[in-house]
Amino acid sequence: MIEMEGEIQPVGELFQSPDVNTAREFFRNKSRAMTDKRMSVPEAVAAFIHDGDYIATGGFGSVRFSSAVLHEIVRTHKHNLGFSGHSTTHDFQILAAGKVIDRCDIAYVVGLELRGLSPNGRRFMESGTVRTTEWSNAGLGWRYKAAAMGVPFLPARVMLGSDTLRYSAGRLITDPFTGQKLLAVPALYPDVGIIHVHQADIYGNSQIDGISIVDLDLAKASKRLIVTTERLVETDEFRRDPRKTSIPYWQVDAVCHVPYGSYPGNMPFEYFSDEQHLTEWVKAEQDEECFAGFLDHYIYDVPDFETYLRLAAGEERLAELRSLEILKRT
Amino acid sequence: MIEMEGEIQPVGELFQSPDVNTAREFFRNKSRAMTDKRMSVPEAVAAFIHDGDYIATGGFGSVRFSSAVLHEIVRTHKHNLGFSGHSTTHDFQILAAGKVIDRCDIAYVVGLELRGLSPNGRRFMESGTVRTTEWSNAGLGWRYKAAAMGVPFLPARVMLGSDTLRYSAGRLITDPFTGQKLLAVPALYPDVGIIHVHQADIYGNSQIDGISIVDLDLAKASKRLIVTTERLVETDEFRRDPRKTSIPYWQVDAVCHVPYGSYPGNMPFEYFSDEQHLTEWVKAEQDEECFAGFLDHYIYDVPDFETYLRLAAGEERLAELRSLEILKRT
Amino acid sequence: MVLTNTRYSLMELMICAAASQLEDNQTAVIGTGAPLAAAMLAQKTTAPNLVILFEAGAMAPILERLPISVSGSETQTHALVHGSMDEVMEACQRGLVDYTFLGGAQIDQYGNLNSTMIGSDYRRPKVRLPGSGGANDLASLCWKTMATMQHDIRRFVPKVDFITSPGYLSGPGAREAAGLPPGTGPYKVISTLGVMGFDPESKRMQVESLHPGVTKQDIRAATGFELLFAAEVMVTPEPTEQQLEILRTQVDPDGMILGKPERQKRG
Amino acid sequence: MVLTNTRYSLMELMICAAASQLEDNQTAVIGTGAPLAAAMLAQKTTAPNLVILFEAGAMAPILERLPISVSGSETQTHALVHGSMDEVMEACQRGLVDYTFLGGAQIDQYGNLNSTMIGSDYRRPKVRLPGSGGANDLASLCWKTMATMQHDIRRFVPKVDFITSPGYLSGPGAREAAGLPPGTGPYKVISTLGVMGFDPESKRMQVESLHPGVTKQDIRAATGFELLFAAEVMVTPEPTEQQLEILRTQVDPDGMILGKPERQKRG
Repeated sequence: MIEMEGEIQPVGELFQSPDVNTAREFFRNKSRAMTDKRMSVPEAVAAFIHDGDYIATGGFGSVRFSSAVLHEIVRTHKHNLGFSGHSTTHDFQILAAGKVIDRCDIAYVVGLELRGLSPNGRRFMESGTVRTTEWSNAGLGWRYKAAAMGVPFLPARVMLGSDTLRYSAGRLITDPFTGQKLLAVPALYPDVGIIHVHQADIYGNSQIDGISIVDLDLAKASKRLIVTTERLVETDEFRRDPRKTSIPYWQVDAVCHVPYGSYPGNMPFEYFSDEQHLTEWVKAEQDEECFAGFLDHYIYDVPDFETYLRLAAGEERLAELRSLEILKRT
Repeated sequence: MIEMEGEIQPVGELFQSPDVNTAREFFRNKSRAMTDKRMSVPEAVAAFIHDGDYIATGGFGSVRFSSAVLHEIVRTHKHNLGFSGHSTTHDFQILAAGKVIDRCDIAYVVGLELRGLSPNGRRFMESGTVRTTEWSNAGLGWRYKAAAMGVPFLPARVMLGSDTLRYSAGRLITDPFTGQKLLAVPALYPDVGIIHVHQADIYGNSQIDGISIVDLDLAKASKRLIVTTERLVETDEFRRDPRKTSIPYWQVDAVCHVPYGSYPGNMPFEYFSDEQHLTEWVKAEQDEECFAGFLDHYIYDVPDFETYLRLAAGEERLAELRSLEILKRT
Repeated sequence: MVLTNTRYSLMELMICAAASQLEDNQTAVIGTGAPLAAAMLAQKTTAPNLVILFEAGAMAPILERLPISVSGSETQTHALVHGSMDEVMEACQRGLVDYTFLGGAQIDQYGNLNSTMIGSDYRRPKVRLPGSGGANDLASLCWKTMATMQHDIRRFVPKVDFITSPGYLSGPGAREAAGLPPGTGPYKVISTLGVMGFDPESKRMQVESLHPGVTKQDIRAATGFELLFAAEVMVTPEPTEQQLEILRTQVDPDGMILGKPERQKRG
Repeated sequence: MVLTNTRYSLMELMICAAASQLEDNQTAVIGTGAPLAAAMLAQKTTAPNLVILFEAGAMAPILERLPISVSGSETQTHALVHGSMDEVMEACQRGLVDYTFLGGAQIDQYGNLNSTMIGSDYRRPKVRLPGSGGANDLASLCWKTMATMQHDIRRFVPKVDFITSPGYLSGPGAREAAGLPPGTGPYKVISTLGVMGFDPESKRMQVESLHPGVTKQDIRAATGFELLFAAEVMVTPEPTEQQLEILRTQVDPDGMILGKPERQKRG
């Protein structure tokens, strides 16, 4: 479409192709077989996340995010990953700590909501080593939705007139019915989606309790999907009450059983965030040397996420975090 | 957008404006107050459905549809209504019987799925008194979704190349990212949406069990929304388990308590369809005179839906229909 | 045409022929009637893990009773997802759905289907039919489209009065030119006379098998356009006793489908 | 500037000023921090039926604890809807949301907000900030946008380094020309020095009230652009004892917000 005089010309880089026909071919060949997809986090990361892949995390920064998978990505020194920075906070902190990404769609990174800014995240993003493109939360979320719907773009009324638009990879279009000026956001098909859930069966049917943020669209948009779950349950639980099926098995490639998989984040209905540990992170980030030691201690020198849990929290603290959780099941 | 050589030029009429700014002004002024919205079906129809309005029904023809409201529309001789014929069957039969509509967006009308065709529905649609525009189920459903999302259109890959497109009011557009040819379906904001649900509170918070078809988008797209419900429940039921909130109260204008409100249709988890009575309808439709008497007997000469229920079914038959229902609550 | 056996009805033969087209571990959006009976039969025999989807929103149910409506309670028993129509249609648009089964009042050599109106003027239809429903969507978006049809000269026509659902439109390349997803289109037509596929080059309808007792002359005479014939035209396999048993006792004990007119053709 | 009283902190004054802007029976998407404290205070005083929405998906909760994150458990207590971000953003786009509350590192006379980067070159930021998050969406789609800001010369600037979230852009008519929904835009700015609105004609920031002890000179000196002043500039109402009581004992007993630096300014 031709842009009008004086309109903003977005200059941002498009990191993933929005081509729907290529995506259709991929999904055509994705197995619909109901097979046992259980594996360990290291197995899942080795099998489905490759250097150069474009990844996306579910949840919302420090809430219902897949901590275990992100630690494993850093521990195994993945590199040149693309990342969808959709309302990320501690998840971005972990990836920035490992310097595993070299390009990033940004809606929200570096920030930690009420907890301030991530010093190391800032250093990393100010170093010039990461190519970035700007979006808004809704704009980036609707990119997942476009992919989930199988269309190359969705029209939206956000980002218009702003520098967020200027440094995005969106396009200005005109509504064919009313002439209304609109933003077109391109479909985003991540190579790998990473989502932490409350319950899942061995095939990948997954239940998310509470708000779903953008995870239902992300699960559909992702070419490969790694699910980590607090609990494993029988498939019959979903067939008895399909309202529990947030993600059907045919979208899922790996099911990893990881209790406390969102630690130190908040897992609604399960446990609250470990604010002390999150504060410890930010403190450690202030000095690069000190932070290197912090990372060795908690990630590089530990064999797995379970060990990190013991080191950072321990059973007593984890029990305390359960008692601090405010949402109770009825 | 300019159409290419040899492309189909849709000639269908657009019955409702897809203008998002006008719709925004309407929704800006729609009350968000949590007030008691209970009223009788006659009160709701009198208050919210006016001659000339464009209406849309939820459910799927003979499944979870708001029979009581449709009978009232016919009984009160509403006229010149516009109608969204989205996968309609018995609901369309009732409106066609009353000859209350003069324009219709058609995805599926006249047909009764496995039950064949409606003779009276055919006569009515072949009479030339109804202006029609063609769509597909997905195309028309996405028109609700566009309105629900607050955008004037959504891109889609259906209807392309067909006469369904030719007689639609869609527009052909080009994806600004990949050049892919697409169909743009215009937002559809019905003046009145009519939806039957399982449970609702007095404010309009509503619960739909089982599949939702297109009702969640329809509820958002409708300027005014009439909800009929099998049961009235406390608001606390929704606050205790928000998964039950299919429709939040601020979208609802009227709450009518109508047990068996989907009769003679099927209400999943409650009662099965009355196939005998539905067959009676089709039989009666075969002869116009006979059908006139049938309508007097069941609609025009009865004061309300409750009387129709007694005449057409009666307590014993209603109990039988409950026993015939296959979905049980767990 | 006449079937000379008394063991099974024509409808039963068609349902079994349709069932044999459905592979295990594939996804299929199915409408009510014979196609659904075929899908249920396939699930109970050759394709136990066939994932059945209904356009109204039910996904991966375990069917207990043959549904009257694609949205009814029977479509939702033990389903993994009680979803919405947009969810199912978007899964089709995303490329996740392998098969769909349609019907229609008319079909042409390119598999274009008409279920909208009979007549020459859209504004003045001789016969008003339901319209697309989900048919156009499924024929546009699913990878392989199949149709079951009564086979006669009024239904197999040179040109359909109205293209409700796209087949190969005007021929090779036409779907892609129209913007439809590449690699999709008509796959099989299971009629009352035989099973047709489509020639990979010309995209024209081609007879692959004739039902027992049906001759090329029979099917030519019942078709309003020039039919192609596969190098080797087979005889449609007859239903096995096991298939008939399951069909009659488990799939459609009430004869909702099997009890329809075609069954009278028996003997 | 200095507040001469010891009864309340500047933060408490700002929160009460913000709360007084929220009408009953209206909808508002609120972020964490002072705005949320204001919304909770309003709900417990003047606007019991204020419908609070969170961009991450919680709708109409009854808040028990001041949330740390807009997506956390605290945002979901007794909610009517445990929805999704797209649902909330689409409600905003549809025109259902009356208010939103934002913040930023920089603001200009037209209410344009910067929360993306400080510096002259986007590719080489002096300071990389979080980016839009939901701020651009809410500033684009909600009817009335409010902001709370630390008021100093580095934050109230002639030109923001980066327009993350649109105010009135370059002035009257610019939002509509850009395609943003008509009738939307900046409504109030509640800073550490006063409460600003926007002149209906020029769309420029205009002082409506100054906090107790603050002079026009103070606020001019702390602002990098020419401020307009309302015909009658009021003094920002001081918090009532009841407001302070509720704020300190019910809204933020742990001092998550009230305990932040501003509180030290007391006395």
